[in-house]
Amino acid sequence: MKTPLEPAAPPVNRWTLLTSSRYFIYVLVAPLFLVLLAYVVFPFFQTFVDSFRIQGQFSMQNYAKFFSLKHSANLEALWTSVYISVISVITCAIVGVTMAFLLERYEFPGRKMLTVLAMVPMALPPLIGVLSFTFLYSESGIIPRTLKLWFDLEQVPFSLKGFWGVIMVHTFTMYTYFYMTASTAIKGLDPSLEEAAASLGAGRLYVWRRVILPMLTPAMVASSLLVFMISMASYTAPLIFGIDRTMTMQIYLSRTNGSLDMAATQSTILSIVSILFLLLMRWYQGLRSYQNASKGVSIHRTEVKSALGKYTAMALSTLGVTILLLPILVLVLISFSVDGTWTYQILPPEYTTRHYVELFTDSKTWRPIANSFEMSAIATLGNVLFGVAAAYAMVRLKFKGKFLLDLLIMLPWALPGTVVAVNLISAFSEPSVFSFNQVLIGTFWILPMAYFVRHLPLVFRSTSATLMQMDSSVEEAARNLGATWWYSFRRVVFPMALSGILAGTLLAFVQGIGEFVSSILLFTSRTSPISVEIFQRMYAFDFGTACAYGVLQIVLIVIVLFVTRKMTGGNAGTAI
Amino acid sequence: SGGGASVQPAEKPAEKPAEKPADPPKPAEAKKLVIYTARDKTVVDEIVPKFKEQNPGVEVEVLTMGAQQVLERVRGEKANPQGDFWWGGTQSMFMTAADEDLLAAYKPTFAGTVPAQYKDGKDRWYGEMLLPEVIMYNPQMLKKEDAPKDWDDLLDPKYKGKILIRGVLASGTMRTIYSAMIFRQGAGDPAKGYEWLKKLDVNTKEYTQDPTNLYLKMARQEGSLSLWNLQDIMIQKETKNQPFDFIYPASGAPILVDGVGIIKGSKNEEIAKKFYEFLFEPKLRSELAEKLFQIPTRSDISKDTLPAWLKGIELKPMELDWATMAAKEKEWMDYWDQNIKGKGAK
Amino acid sequence: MIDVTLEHVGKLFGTVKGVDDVHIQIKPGEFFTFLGPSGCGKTTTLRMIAGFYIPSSGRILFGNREVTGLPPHKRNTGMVFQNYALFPHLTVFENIAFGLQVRKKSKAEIKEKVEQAQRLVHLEGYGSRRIDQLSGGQQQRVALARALVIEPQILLLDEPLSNLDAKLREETRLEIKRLQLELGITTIYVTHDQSEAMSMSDRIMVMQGGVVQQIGSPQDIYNKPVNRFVASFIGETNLWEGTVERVEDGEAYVRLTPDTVIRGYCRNASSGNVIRPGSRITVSVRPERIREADAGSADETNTVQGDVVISEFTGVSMNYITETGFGPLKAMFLGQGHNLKASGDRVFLIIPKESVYFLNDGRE
Amino acid sequence: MIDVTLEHVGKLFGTVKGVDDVHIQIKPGEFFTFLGPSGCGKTTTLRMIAGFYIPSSGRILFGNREVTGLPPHKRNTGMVFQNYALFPHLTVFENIAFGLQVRKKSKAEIKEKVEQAQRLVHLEGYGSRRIDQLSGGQQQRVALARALVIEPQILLLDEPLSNLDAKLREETRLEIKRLQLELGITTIYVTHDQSEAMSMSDRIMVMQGGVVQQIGSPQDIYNKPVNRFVASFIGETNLWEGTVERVEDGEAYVRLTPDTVIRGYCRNASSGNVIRPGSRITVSVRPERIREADAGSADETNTVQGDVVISEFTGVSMNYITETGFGPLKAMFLGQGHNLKASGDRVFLIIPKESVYFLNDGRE
Ligand SMILES: Nc1ncnc2c1ncn2[C@@H]1O[C@H](COP(=O)(O)OP(=O)(O)OP(=O)(O)O)[C@@H](O)[C@H]1O
Ligand SMILES: Nc1ncnc2c1ncn2[C@@H]1O[C@H](COP(=O)(O)OP(=O)(O)OP(=O)(O)O)[C@@H](O)[C@H]1O
Ligand SMILES: [Mg+2]
Ligand SMILES: [Mg+2]
Repeated sequence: MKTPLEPAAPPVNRWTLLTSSRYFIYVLVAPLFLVLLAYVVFPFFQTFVDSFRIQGQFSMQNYAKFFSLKHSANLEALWTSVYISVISVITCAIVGVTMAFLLERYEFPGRKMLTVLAMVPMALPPLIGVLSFTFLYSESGIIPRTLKLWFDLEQVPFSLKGFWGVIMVHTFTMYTYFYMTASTAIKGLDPSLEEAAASLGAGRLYVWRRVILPMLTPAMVASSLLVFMISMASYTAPLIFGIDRTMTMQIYLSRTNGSLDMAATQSTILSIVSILFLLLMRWYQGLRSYQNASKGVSIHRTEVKSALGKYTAMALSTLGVTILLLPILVLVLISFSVDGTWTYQILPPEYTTRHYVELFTDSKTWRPIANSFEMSAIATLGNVLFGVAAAYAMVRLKFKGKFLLDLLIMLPWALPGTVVAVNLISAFSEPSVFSFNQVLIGTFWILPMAYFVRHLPLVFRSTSATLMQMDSSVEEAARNLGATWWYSFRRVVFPMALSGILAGTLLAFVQGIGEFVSSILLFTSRTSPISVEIFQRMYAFDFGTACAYGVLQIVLIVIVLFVTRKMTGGNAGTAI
Repeated sequence: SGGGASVQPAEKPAEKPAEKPADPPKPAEAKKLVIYTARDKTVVDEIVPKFKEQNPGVEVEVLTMGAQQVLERVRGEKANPQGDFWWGGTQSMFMTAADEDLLAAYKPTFAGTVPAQYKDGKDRWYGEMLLPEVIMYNPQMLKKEDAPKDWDDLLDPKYKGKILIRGVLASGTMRTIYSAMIFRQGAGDPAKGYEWLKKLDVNTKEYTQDPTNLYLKMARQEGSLSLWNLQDIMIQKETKNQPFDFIYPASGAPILVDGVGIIKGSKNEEIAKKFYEFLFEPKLRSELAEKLFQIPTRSDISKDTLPAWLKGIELKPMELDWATMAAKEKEWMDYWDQNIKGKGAK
Repeated sequence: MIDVTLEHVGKLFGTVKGVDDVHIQIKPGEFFTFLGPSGCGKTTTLRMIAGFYIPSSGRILFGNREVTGLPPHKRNTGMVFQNYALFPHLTVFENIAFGLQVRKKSKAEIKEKVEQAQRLVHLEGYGSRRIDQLSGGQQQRVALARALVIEPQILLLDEPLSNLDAKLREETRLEIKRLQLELGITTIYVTHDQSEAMSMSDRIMVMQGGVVQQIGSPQDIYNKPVNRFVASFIGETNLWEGTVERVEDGEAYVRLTPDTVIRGYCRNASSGNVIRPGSRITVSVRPERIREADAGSADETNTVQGDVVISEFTGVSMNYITETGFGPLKAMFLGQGHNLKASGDRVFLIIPKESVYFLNDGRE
Repeated sequence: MIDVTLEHVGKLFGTVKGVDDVHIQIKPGEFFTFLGPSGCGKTTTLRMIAGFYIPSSGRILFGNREVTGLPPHKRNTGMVFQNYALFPHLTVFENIAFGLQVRKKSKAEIKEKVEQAQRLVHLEGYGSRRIDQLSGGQQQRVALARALVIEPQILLLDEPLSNLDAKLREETRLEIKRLQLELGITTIYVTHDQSEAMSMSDRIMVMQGGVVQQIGSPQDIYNKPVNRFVASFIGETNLWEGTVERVEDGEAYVRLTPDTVIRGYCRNASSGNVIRPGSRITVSVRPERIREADAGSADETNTVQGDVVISEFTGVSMNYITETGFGPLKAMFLGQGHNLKASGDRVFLIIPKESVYFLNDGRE
């Protein structure tokens, strides 16, 4: 007994010395920074350098030009982008949190089904998805035309355009960020807090305003960041509705004109604005603590609420989900209509299954689908590994450089997809240490990598929001019982944060399947993803087939969502 | 153009890999061709199989994307090009790319048959086909006689709220048309041109995001008139069952060039050259003219082999000075964007 | 001042019985305590009164008003939760102020009241602390202050002092009692500390396994428990079984073993318990009633001899467990003037006649 | 069997001092208790021993091995958290089994041990319950079982019984004690229940405001407190200030008021306390030492008279607070043979000479 112990003692001590060092934590987070260095800093550094360089000289001229009042286009674009983004955050929050509330707080028949359907709009394929809004709400859209018919009007009563069109599209496609994180947070909320508030005399609204919403702060901050940044980088929606003075448009124009330095400047400013927003949100979130502090595990409320509330919730959530699903239904409609026949009519006059027949008889249909699923799965796996690790480090560990970590993770999300892709192309078209001395461009790996870099924030954000809610002493208990960090992570932290991780994972996976903007710049003929395939059909104006393809994509994603739900029992994390 | 500035920083890293990949690449099979194209599926499916037939054993990889994305991609991959042949893009894009040193010079055998205004002076790109920009209308809404006959007719108040325009700034084609409209009113002083465009803006109902949207909205009767290129109108009309038709403006149309080029640093340059030659073969050109409404740049194709639809049209070009227009385009478009666009409609 | 009535209230969790048929009437301004072993349904009953559970059966009334289905926030009760349920996103001050803000009090009034409440629980100067920066006991005090500050009609306290030290507990206890008397708040108190229950309560309800065992004043419950469970649960007691040998002059002679007979008054018996010769009976004697016999008087009535097995010093008193011929016997002496016995010592102990209490046998 | 040494250990939270310069050596297999008012730093010290806080200063050793920075899972300590820290996603069985699974025990062994632990805390049959389906006390018992089942070298118990009823608490207490003795586990115990601390501990450390006040055996601490704080914190005591008038035959005469002189033995004084005529001094007398004087013997030594202000019945005893000429006086009598006094009654009380203890004045 004694002999084997003694020689073992010194190494233990040295290890102890290392692990107890104040700097040990940096050894732990170093891999995270390394990954970010390789796949974020390294590719993106050039952009920032370019923004300060004209003819090889350091110069602030581009910035001067950007902010000059003489040519206000840039400033105008900046303002429009920020304005749109802020409003988008607000409307997405309203829709997402309301849906989460209706679906998480009331038990009624069909609820489980609706919780999944409410996630489906995130599966809307980016290109044709936006189009379906035109089919619905534009001047020639189904709804305005129907109203015109019903009320026998001269003109359509309304049509979606301009600013509100953009907001509408943003809301309908991005509310899922709020929905997913908020439902996770509502599930994880300590029910005794509401009880405490109620026993102090607070009515339901007051409880929402003063307890529930503030306690959802980490979730709201997470999704606000996601929505704000993606709105800043949004391109298609503003364009479709004729708001073309936006930052992304300016970047696009600069690149078309060949003013790459100006494009770099605009990209930099775009990311700086997003970073400022990140700072603001971090500051706000840091003001308070959101960690469950109750002693023991609170009793979950099993009480049935008033029947009225139950049926109202049922009606409202069904209505809500239906409205949110309308764009998808329209896609289905188009996919069944004969190309070119649907002109002045409210609904397509002629139907056909030809598009599907074409799709299913084409041997090349499934390859891109397999590609997309495979690449997105790989990227998502990476996202889960690094996103969860980073979130854990962020919430649980104390080290300097947290903000930097946060910033680096969020950066690729804050930039337009084109910029991200172009950066990756230039970084990985030559062998480098970060790509294990391989040329990644033109290989299979570049797309998963792009998805990984771009969607890391989704897992990271939603996981950290959940972790922030979780009582850390539970983890301490596990450690105390002898569990190594990894064991306690696996057995305690992971299952408890599962619903948050899952939300992020689903978001990342679905986004990966639909990703277009950077895919189109990075794909090869062997790795062509669904989105590119749809684009090519649209490009050839095989509109019906494109929609059929989109519908196929949605159906597959819905299956994934349902299977996930079944597998996790739908109550992952409810025990927090 | 402004693109030149950014060339320098990217150039340095280009030197290293020039040698490196040279050593390890797979044995020079060179049986592969990577095409970046902005041609749509129909065109590709028409041509590529034929090429393969002629060159058995060559693996052709075609990546379809927007012309802009081809440019972005070629630019990004400059240090280690992955593509070989750039098939399809506007003249201005090719000029930008040439400026940024992204294209290899190659003088094809048919060089002499392409008129000078349709090719690069240094042989870095050649126009493949001509795209006359014409007036497009929806015959379900507008009878041919009621449609405008010339550019100036578009300004007629009776067309107010009927015109849809594909987003101008983002489209090389539209920029050229608009610049041409200014040029037409006198290049020396754009004020008159601006005035003209202002009136057009008054009549314009909406600027659409992309061609797809333009087609959709035209078909769905949100507007009845547009400015668009002849080829696409014909394709939509004939193959996609769309209710479109065109009017060739009496005073002549700006004729754009859609070009091709070999990407500099291409790893399969020989095959790319083969494809280059193949693409311009007179037989193929006639076929394409027939099936896909492409108007060849080659001037040596006998009129008899051209399809019927082309015979009826006299391709009267608008008198334009491309160099001036290229130089002024950015300034004019910026002005239009900031001072004219959307200002008249209200 | 409001009375609280529970009419045959029961609560099922699925198939698990939380509480069964609780039927009590709590008087206006009364200090009423729920006492019982862990898991007996105290919290469940309290939560039904607060409105967090809807009873599976029965009705709850505040005064004459039925509140069975009334939502919690309309009941004007103040509750200290067993798990505190503090708002982690609010500071100590904001936590305490919450109920006042709901009631739309003026800023100045809130400030004054909260500070007073903070003083009450000795948390002056902690106002701007976050909840996760407090110790366990400090958190409990915030929970208490938060409930007290709103001066509700009905105060529901679920083990509000369990994590406080004796000193503070006593102080706070007095303070709660004072508030209750001053404002006439009807107070329902859950505690596991019997002396607390004894000293504060007007009445006590003893529960076990969701079923009410006895309701009565502290003295009643202590001195006249209705069954073995109550007798042994409230305070320590010695329980021996025996047979009534004879009854003489209102005194019963109970034979525990062939060697031992215990005498006690027949009137000291749980209600419904008829003492007849020959009947099996349980004898209950509180340890603190037992006296040490002088070595000489070994043959006084009810003198027994035993061997010390465990001796325990608790500060105030010495506790012994001795082994006698009729089973273990616990005895308790105040420290004063008592010379410590050690394990193995033989002692002679007197069980005073008037301290013998008879319980029905077998009733548990 | 391992000893735990804290060498001048301190912990700062930002600028808030949690614990200051704790210097103790806990012997192998010792049952050591931290006692002190809420917020005095007990949990903080415990958490440093468990490895959740790294001390701001000082070192911690287990045996000879320094563990100051060792991660918690390598310390082989079992801890009951003040807030339980149960795994909400696991059942009762899985919670208890967690530590055993970490130690890679066989399935059969785990099952056996967990069931045994469940029996120990009276949770048989609750194995498959989810944690949120348990009452507060049941949750606490799961936390306790979880820590005990791994039979750690060092057991850290942070108020492990606070939510249990007296009966169960006593049982569990004995069980913990038994385990500790049987397995020789070094046990560090935090409790707010003094009698618990007194009866279980080998030694007690009294803290206040993060500073250690006294370390000693329960008897020491109770009978020989080093200062006013300890005297009044541990058990009830009467404290009166006075001036030493004269010292005679090892007895000091302390004048409290012009009318009252209290006599006591000089040797009954806190260490370092020199009793000289003229020095200001604090007199400490435990309430339970005070006896009632027979009406006749009103002039025995240290007999004082007082008027009952509050009388309190706690079951075991009667507590009185009386007002005397020299301040309030608390007295405590076992219920036995004592006839209850009511508020306003006049009583004569004797303060036995040997029960008088002298503390330095002014030291708090
Ligand atoms: N994270 C923190 N930040 C600031 N102060 C803290 C923090 N944690 C604890 N404290 C303070 O340190 C002091 C000691 O806390 P500790 O939890 O050790 O008390 P305790 O003795 O266990 O009290 P209790 O009996 O109430 O549980 C308290 O005054 C507490 O307010
Ligand atoms: N949600 C639930 N589902 C099933 N059983 C429950 C649930 N909540 C409580 N119980 C059970 O109901 C019984 C009563 O619980 P309650 O919380 O009222 O006990 P308590 O008297 O407050 O106990 P303690 O003193 O331990 O807090 C317990 O046995 C508990 O296990
Ligand atoms: Mg309870
Ligand atoms: Mg504590």
